[in-house]
Amino acid sequence: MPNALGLERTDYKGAPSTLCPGCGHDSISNQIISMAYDMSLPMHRVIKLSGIGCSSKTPAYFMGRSHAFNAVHGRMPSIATGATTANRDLIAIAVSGDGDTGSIGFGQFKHLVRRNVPMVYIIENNGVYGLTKGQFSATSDEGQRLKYYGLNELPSIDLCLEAIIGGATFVARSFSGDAKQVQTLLKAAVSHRGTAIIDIISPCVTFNNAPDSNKSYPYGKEHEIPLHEYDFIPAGYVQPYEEITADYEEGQTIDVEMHDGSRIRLKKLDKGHDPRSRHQAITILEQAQREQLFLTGLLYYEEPRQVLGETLQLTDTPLTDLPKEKLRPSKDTLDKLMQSFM
Amino acid sequence: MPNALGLERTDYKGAPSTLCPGCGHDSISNQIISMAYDMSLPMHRVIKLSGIGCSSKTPAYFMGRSHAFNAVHGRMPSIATGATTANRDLIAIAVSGDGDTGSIGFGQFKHLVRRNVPMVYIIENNGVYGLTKGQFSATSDEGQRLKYYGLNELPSIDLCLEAIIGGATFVARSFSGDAKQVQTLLKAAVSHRGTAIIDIISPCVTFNNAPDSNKSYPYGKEHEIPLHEYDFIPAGYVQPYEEITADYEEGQTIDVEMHDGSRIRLKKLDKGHDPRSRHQAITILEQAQREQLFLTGLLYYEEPRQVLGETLQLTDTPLTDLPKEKLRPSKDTLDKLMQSFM
Amino acid sequence: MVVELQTNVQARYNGQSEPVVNDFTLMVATKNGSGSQTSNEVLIRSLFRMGIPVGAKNLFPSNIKGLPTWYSIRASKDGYVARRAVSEIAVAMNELTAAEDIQNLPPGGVCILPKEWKWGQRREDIVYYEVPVKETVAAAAVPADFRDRISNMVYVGVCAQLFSISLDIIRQALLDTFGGKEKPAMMNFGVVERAYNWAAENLEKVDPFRFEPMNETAGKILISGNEAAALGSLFGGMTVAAWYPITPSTSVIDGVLDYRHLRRDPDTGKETVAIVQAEDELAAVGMIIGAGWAGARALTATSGPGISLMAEFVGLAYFAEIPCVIWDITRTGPSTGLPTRTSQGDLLFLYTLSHGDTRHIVLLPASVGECFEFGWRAFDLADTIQTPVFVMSDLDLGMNIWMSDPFAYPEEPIKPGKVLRQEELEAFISEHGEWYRYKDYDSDGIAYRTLPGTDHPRAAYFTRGTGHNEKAAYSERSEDWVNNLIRLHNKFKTASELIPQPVTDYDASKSIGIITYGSNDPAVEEARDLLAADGLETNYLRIRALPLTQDVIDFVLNHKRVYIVENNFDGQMHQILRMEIPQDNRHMVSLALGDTLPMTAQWIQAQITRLERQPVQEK
Amino acid sequence: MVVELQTNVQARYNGQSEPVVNDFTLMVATKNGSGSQTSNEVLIRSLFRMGIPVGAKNLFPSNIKGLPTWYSIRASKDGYVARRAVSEIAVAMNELTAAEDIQNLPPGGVCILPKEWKWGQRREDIVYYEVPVKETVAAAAVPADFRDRISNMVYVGVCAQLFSISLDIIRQALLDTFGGKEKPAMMNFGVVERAYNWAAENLEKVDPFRFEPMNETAGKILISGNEAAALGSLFGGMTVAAWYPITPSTSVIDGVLDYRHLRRDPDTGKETVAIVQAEDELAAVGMIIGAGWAGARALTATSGPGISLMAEFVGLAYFAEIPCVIWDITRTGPSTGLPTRTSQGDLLFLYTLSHGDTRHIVLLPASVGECFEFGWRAFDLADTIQTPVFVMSDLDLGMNIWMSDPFAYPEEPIKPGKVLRQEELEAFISEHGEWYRYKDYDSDGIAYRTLPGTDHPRAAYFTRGTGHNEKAAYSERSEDWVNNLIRLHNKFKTASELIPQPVTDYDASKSIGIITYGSNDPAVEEARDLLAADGLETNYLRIRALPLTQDVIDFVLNHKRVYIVENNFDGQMHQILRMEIPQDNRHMVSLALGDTLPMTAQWIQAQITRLERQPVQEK
Ligand SMILES: Cc1ncc(C[n+]2csc(CCOP(=O)(O)OP(=O)(O)O)c2C)c(N)n1
Ligand SMILES: Cc1ncc(C[n+]2csc(CCOP(=O)(O)OP(=O)(O)O)c2C)c(N)n1
Ligand code: SF4
Ligand code: SF4
Ligand SMILES: [Mg+2]
Ligand SMILES: [Mg+2]
Repeated sequence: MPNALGLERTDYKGAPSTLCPGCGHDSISNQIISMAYDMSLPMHRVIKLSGIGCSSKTPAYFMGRSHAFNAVHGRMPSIATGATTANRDLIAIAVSGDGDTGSIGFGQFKHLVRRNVPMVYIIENNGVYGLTKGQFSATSDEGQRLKYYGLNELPSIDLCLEAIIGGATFVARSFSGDAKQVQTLLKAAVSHRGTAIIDIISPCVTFNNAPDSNKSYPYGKEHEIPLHEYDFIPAGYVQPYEEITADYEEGQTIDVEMHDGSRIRLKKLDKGHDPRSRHQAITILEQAQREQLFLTGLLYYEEPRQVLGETLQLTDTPLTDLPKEKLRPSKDTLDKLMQSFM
Repeated sequence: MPNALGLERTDYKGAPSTLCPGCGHDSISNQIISMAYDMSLPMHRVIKLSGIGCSSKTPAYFMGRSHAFNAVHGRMPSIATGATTANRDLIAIAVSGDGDTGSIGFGQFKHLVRRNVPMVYIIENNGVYGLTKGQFSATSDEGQRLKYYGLNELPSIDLCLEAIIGGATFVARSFSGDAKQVQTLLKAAVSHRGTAIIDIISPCVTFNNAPDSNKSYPYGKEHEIPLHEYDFIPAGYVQPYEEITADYEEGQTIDVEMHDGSRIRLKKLDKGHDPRSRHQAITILEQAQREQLFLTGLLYYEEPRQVLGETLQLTDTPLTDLPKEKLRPSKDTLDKLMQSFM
Repeated sequence: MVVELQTNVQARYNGQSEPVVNDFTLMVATKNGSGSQTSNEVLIRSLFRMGIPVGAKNLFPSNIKGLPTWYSIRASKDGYVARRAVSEIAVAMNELTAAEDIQNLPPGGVCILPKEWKWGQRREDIVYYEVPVKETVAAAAVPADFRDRISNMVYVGVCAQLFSISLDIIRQALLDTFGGKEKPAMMNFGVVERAYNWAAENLEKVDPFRFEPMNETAGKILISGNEAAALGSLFGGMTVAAWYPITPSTSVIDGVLDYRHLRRDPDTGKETVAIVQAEDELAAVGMIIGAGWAGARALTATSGPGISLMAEFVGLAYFAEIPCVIWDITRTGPSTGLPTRTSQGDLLFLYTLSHGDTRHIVLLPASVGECFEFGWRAFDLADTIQTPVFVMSDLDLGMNIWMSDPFAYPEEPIKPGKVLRQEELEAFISEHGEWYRYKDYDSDGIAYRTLPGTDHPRAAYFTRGTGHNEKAAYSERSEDWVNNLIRLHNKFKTASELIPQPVTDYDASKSIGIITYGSNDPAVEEARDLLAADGLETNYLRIRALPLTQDVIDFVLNHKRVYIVENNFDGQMHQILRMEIPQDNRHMVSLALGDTLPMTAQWIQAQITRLERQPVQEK
Repeated sequence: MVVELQTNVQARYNGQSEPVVNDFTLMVATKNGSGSQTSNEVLIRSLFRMGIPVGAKNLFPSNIKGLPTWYSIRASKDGYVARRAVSEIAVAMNELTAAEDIQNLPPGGVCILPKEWKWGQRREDIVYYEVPVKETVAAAAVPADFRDRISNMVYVGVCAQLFSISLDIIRQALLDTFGGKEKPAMMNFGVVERAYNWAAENLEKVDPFRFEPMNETAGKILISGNEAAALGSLFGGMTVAAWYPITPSTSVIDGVLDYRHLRRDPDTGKETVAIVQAEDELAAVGMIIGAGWAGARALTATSGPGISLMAEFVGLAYFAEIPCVIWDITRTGPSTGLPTRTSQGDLLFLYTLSHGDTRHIVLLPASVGECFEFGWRAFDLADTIQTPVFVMSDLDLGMNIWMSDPFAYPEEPIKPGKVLRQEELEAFISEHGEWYRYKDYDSDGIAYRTLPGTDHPRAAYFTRGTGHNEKAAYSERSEDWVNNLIRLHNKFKTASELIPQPVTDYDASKSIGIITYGSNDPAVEEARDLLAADGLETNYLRIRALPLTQDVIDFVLNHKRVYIVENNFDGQMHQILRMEIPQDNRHMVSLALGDTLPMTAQWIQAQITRLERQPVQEK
C-alpha cells in the first residue's frame, strides 16, 4: 500500500545486509524502514549518519534513496552537528554502536546531547565490539564473560542515564527483539525536535549471545520490563484518536505531545513512570542499575528545548540554500570597512 | 614545626605562582601544600599530573620535590592510568580544569573513573577557559554572560554527577574560598584507594568573577551550602579521637573509614546527606541542579572497590621495579615455545 | 628594585649628533596583562597617522598576568616592516627584565625607565631618561581602579615629547583605540598630556632619534592577519565556523564574531554564519566536514596541537572528497611548544596529514592582504577541488598588526564547484544518461557531487572513508581502489593549476635565487636590498601554495645557488623541494631559522653573505 | 546456482603431461565466517609436515560473516613464499565469486567445486573436479550444529587425494590445529577421510599437479608476524600494553594475552604485564606514555586511523623524551580505507608524525623473525634513545602465517638506557656535582633521566611539552628552545647508529640496485632470481629502519639505476630518499604498487624488465 508520498515500503529499503544472519542490528534496520514508510518520510531530506562498527554499517541497509555518511569511529556526532547546522531542513537519523558511542565517541556523544542537535540517535547496543571480533565495550556488564577476552570486571556505562544527565531531551531504551516498541519509539523520536536518544539492546549473535549475557536474545526476551504501552499518533491523525484513548484507564495514560503535533500516548505499567520527570527518570535508571532490571520504553522527555540552530540564531533559510548575495557583503560594505581600519 | 618526615611546610612548596593575583587556583595549591605537609606525604612517591590550562600549570607551584608531568590538553587521565599502572607505589595527585576535564578530556575523565585508577583528581572549576582568555567551558552555567563571548545558552555539565554515574568511588565538591573544607577533603581523598574526584569551584578573577556568575567568589561566599562539618582523623591517630566525637549528637555523625584506617567524620547538616548512598548522592545533585544550589562536601563514597592494578592482577612489586629475570623468560622457555610452532 | 647589569660596559655615550629620523625601533617592556597593549597601540597608531611606515611585533608570554612581554614598534621611512633584532629605544617598564633590556641596547641607544628604580651598575654608552611614573599618575587624579593600567600612558607622553609626536595625533589615536569613546580616551589623554609636559620641562633630549611626518600611509590600513582572515572568510561566503580555542588562532574566530554582523540578515536580524565552539579539535573538524558535506562553506582555525588531533578526520575528508577550510595559525612546536611564539613548523605535516597516501593543498599567505584574499579564495578552492584546503599563517602574521593597502573586493563571483542541484542533476542525467558520484566525467579528476536535501530520486549517494567505486558503492576490489587513487592523484594535479601561483622577481642575469613563503616575505625583501647594496643581486620566488608547480622547480634549476628561507628548524620546504626535484640540487641551501621569533633581514643577509663569500659546503 | 562465465573461451585442455611438483598455488574461495580458516590451516600444516616450503595469503573482507574470502597456499620447492598473482588450482566453494575464480585460472588450471552447481558456460581449457559436498557431509553423520563448518573438510579430503597428501599427515595436522584435542579433530577427520575415499573412487586425475615430501621445513616454525611481535615484546621485558582494537593490529595484543603466562610470576600467579583495553587510541598512547615516563616498557599496537589519532601525544613523547613502543600494523589507507588489505602507506606519516619539527625512529621488520627481534629490540632502543619507537609491520606480515627459523634468544641483556636510580643518581651527582634532566653530559644528545618514586631529594624533575631548559625548567627563551632542538637533532643522529642497519647484497660489478623494506622482501628476492635468470643481475639493499644511514645513500649513488620497491601509492620511501639525497637521483626509480595486495615477484620483474629493456623515462 503506498504511503502519503505514494511510496511502497520497499522503496524505503537499502542494499542487502552483510551482517551475520540473526544479528540484532538487522531487525532495527527493518523497523527504521517501517517507521520511515509509515511516517512517509521524504527520503531526500533524510541523512543517515554513522561511525564505524557493524551497527554503523547499517545505514547502507535502509533508505537507499537518502544521502548517507559513514564517518570515522566514534565521531559521527560532530558530523551530525555540522550537517544539521548547515541545513536545518535535513532529518538526521544516526546509527551508532556501544563501542562507537560509549568508548571512543563518548565525549562527542555527551556534547551532542548538551547542544540538543536535532536528530535521532540510535545506539545498537550489544555490549561488545562486533566488527573487531568480540572485545568488551564500555556497556559490557560487570561480571560478563566473553569467549576470548574472559571476564569483565569494570562497571558498565548506562548510556541512557548518561544522556539524561548530559542534557538530552528525549531518551528511550528498547530491545531489538521488541519490534513494536522499537518502531513506536522511532516514530516518536523522529517527531521530536531535539536530540532523541534510543539505546536499543541489539544482540550480537556471533560474539555475545550467551544466555547469561544481559545483551543476549534469551536474556532480553526473558527480562524485558516495558515501562509503558504505547501508541504513536502522528500529527494530523484525528479520526481514530478517540478510539485509541478508549483503551486506557483514567490516570494511567500520559499524552506526550510532540513539537509537530504528534503525540505518544503512554499507558503506565508497573513502575508508573512519568517520562516528563527528569528526577524520576534518573531514579528509575539508578534503581535499574542496582537491581539489574532491564527497563525499556520512553525514559525521559523534555518539552522542546531550544535546538542548536536556534541557539545560534540562524536564518530560517538553510545556510546551504542562501542566495549568493547573502553570502558576500557588497563592495560598498568592504570599502566602508576598510575606512575604519585607516 | 617539622612533620613526621622531619620536613617543614616550606619543603612542600613549589615555584612561585605565575597565575593572576587572587586566582582561585592558587589557594588550592596552598591547601595541597598544607595537606601534604600535614599528612607527611613522601614527596618522592608523589607524582603531580595535569593537562593544559591555568589550573594545569599549578603542579609547578607545589611540592617541588615531586616528579611532575604536565601533559597535553584533556588527556592527563591516560597518563595517570599508565603511570600508576607502571608503578603502584606512586601517589598520584592530578590537577585539571573544567575545560581540560569537561570538554576535550571528557571521555578520558569518564573512563578513568570507570577503571577506578587510584589517584586524587582535582578539578579547578572556574566555568571558563582561563588560559585562552575567557571562552565558555562546558561547566559554564546556562544564562551566564562573559565579557567577550556573550551569553551561554547551553546547560552546564555537573562533573560530580558525571563522576558518580560513571563509577567513581569518591566524589566531593568544594569551593576554593573554603580553605578548611578543601583541605579536609584533600586529606580524605589522598587516603582513598581509588579515584577520588574533587570538583573545586575556583574563581577566575580575570575572566569570570562577576557576582552574577556562580563560579565567582562573591557568589560562592554567599551561596555555599556545606553538606557536613568534617573532621579528618588520620590512620593511627588515636588519642584525641574521643574528644572529637564528643562534639556531635547521636545519629548526626557518620564515620567513613578509609582503606588505610583513616576516617572522615561527617556531621550531617541541613540536607542530612549520607555520602555512602549512591542513590542519595545522585538525587541531591539532581535537586541542586534544578534549584541552583551550591552544595559542597563529600557527595559520594564507595567502600574501596577493586582498583585498576587489582583488576589487572598485577604483581605486588611495582612493574617498574621488577628484577630483570622477571622481565625476560629463559632461553629454555623460548626453545620449548618454538617447538610448539614446529 | 635594583637593576644589575653585566660588567662589560661599553664606551661612554658620546652624544651622537647625526639625527636619526623615522628609521629606528622602539621597544616597550612591560608585564603581561598590565594594560600596555593599549598604550602600545596608541603609539603605533600615532606614527601611522603621521604617515610613517610602521611595523609592530608583540612578544608575549603564555600567561595571563605578570610574566614579561615586549612590544616593539619599528618606524621605517623605507617601508620595511620586518622584525629587527635590535631596538634603539627601550621603554623598560618591567623590573624583571630591565637589566636584560638595557643590556640588549646598542651603543647609543636610549632607555626610558621609571625614576623609582635603584641601580647596581649603569651602562655608560647609552642615554637614560628617568620618568616619575607613579607621581605622574597620582597627580592626574585617575580613579583608583584605573590607575595601574593607565600608568602606561606615562611612557606614551614621554615618548611623544622626546621623539616628536604631536599631542593632537596622540589624542586622535586614543580615540581610535577606544573606538571613539570620549570618556576613557580623554582620561588616558590626561595622563599622556601630563607626562608630555613633564618631559618637556624636565628632560634634556640628548639622543638623535626623531619621528617626522611623512606621507607613506595615506589610504593604508592597519590590521592583524587573523582579523583579515576572518573578514576574507566572511566575504568568501563562509556559513559555518566551528572551533576550539587555541593560541594563536583564537583571534580568527574572534574576528568572525566581531564582524559577522556584516552578514546578518538585515530583514530578520538572524545570522547567516553559524559559530560553534566545539568541545575539542576533533569535534571542530568533524563539524566542518559534516557541514561541508551538506553544502556549507565551513571553516575551522587552530594551531599545531589541533592539527595533530584533526589528522584522522582530515584523511576522511580528503578521501571522501569533502570541501572544508582549515586555518593553521602556527606556533612553535613540537608538542605544546611555545604557544606564544611564531614558527612555520607545521608545513610538512600539513602537506601529508593523515595516514595512508594523502596529500593536501596548503595556501601560504604572506601578508594581511593575502590573509584576506586566501580567506575567500580558500572556499572557492575547497568547493572546486572538493577537498580540505589548509591555510598556513603564523603567529607573527596572524596576531601582529600590519600595514596594508585596503583589501580588494573579490574579483570573481563565488564558485560553488561541481555541485548538481535538482535541475542541474536532471540536466546532467539527461545529457549523460547517468550520474555517478566518483566518476571523472571531465578528465580533471574532479567528480560531480550532490547535496543532501536535493529533491531528486537519484541524488543520494553513500559517503564513506572505506573503499568505493565510481558509483560510490562499497568495494574491496583492488582495481576500484587503484582507480580511485589515480583519480585523486589527477585531481591534485588539476589543483596545482588552480591554487595561487608563486610570485617571482626573476632576471636571467642573476645567479642567486631566494625562495621563501609566508610571513618571511618582508624580511626577505629587506634582505635583498641589503644584499644588493653589498653587491649581491638576487632573484626571488615566493611560494604561495602547495603542491609545488613547475615554475618553482624551474626557478631552482635556473640558478647557481638557491636559498630556501624559512622559519622552522628542519627546513621543511627545502625537504619538500628535494622530494620534488630529482636533479642534482646541492646548490639549494636551506636557511632554516626556527628560533621562535619572526625572521629578520639581518639574519638572512648574514647567512647569504657568509655563504656567498666563501665556498658553499654541501649540506 | 548457475555459474556464468565470460565467453572468451580458451583452447581446450589438452591433458598436460609433464608433472608439476611442489611448485604451484592452491586457492580456496569461501565465505567469511564459514569455518574455512580451519581447513585451510590443516592444508598448510600438512604441506609443512611434508617438508615442503609453503606460504599462505589470506584475503578476507571487512565483515564477520558472508562476504567472499580467499585463501591461497603456495608450495614452492625453491622456498619462495611471496604471493603469486596466479593460482593454478581453485577450490571454488563460494557461488558468488565462482565465475570470477574460474575465469582467473590459467589455461591448464584446476577447479574443484561442488557438484550441486549448475553451469552457464564452461571453460574448456581447464580441468574440473566436481565434488558432492553436501552428500559427503550428510553421510558422515556429523551433529547438525557442526555440519556447515565441517563441510569445508570435504575439499581437504579431495585435495589430499588429488594432489597426494597422505591421510596420516592430515590427521596430524588436524590434531595440531585443534591443539591436540582428539574429539573435534577426529570428527573432522571423518569427513576428510570420506571425501578422500570418494575422490579415489570417483575422480580421474587428469591434471599434472602433485605434492611430494621434501626435507625443507625440518626445524622450522610456522607463525604469524603479529604473534611473533607479541612474543618478542614479552621477551623484551614489556610490562604495560595499552591498546584499542583495530584490524589488523588486534592480534598483536591477542598474542600478548595468549602468551603472557610466560611472564606470570610463578610464586604468586600474578601478572608482570598489564594489559589495558583503552577507550580509544588517544588514551592507549597516553597510557603507554604515562607508563614509559614512570619507567615501564610500554607498548601499543594499532593501525593507520589509530596512528592519526596518536599524533598529538606522540609529539609530546618525542619532545618530553619518553620511551614507548608503537606497532603500526598497516592496512590500506587513506582514511578507513580497506581494513583487511595490506599496504605500506603510513611510512612517511610515521616518520614525521605530529606538528612542529619532529622526526621519529621507524623499524621495518621484513619477516616474522624480525618481528620477534624488533619486538624486544624496540624497547631497548626506546629506553636507550628516550623516544617513541615505531615498528611498522603490515597486514600481510602480521596476519598471515609464515615459515621461519626458530627465533633466536636475544643476544644482549635488557638495556634500560640512561636511567639513574637512587644510588646511580647519588653517584652521578658526586661525580658531576649536579644532575640536570636535559643536559647532554655525553655529547650524544641523550640525557639522563630519573624515574618517579626514586627516593632521592634531587631526583624530581618537571616533564612538559612546553619549552624548557637543560634543568627542565619552563623557558620561553629562544636560546633554550634552539639548544634543546639541536640536542634532539643530535640524539637522532646517535639513534641512526643504534637502529638496525640495512641488509645488503652488493657486488660492485652490478649496475642495477633494488631497495625495499618490510614484507616485500620475499617478492624482491624471488624477482631477483627471475631477473638474473633473464640476464639482469641486481644488487639489493633492504632498509630496516628510519632514519636513513649513509650506507643507503651510498648504495643509491653507486648504481646506474636503483629501483625503490614499495607497497604504497605515493612511493613514500622514494620520497624520503629524495629528501636525503641532494645529488642527481634521476636514476632512482619508484616502483610503488599500493594495489591493496601483497607484492608479487612477477610484478617487480615485469616493471624492471620493461624499464631496463627500454630507456628509463624520468619520473
Ligand atoms: C580510530 C579507529 N579505531 C579503531 C577502529 C576499529 N574498529 C572498528 S569497529 C570497532 C568497534 C565497534 O564496536 P561497536 O561500536 O560496539 O559496533 P558493533 O560492531 O558492536 O555493532 C572498532 C574498534 C576504527 N575503525 N577506527
Ligand atoms: C589540543 C589543544 N587545544 C587547545 C589548546 C589551548 N588551550 C590551552 S588551555 C585551554 C583551556 C583551559 O581551560 P581550563 O581547563 O578550564 O583551565 P583554566 O585555564 O580555566 O584553569 C585551551 C583550550 C591546547 N593547549 N591544546
Ligand atoms: S559480529 Fe555481531 S554485531 Fe557484527 S554483524 Fe555479526 S552478529 Fe551483528
Ligand atoms: S586567567 Fe583566570 S584562571 Fe587563569 S590565572 Fe588568571 S584568574 Fe586564574
Ligand atoms: Mg557493539
Ligand atoms: Mg577553567
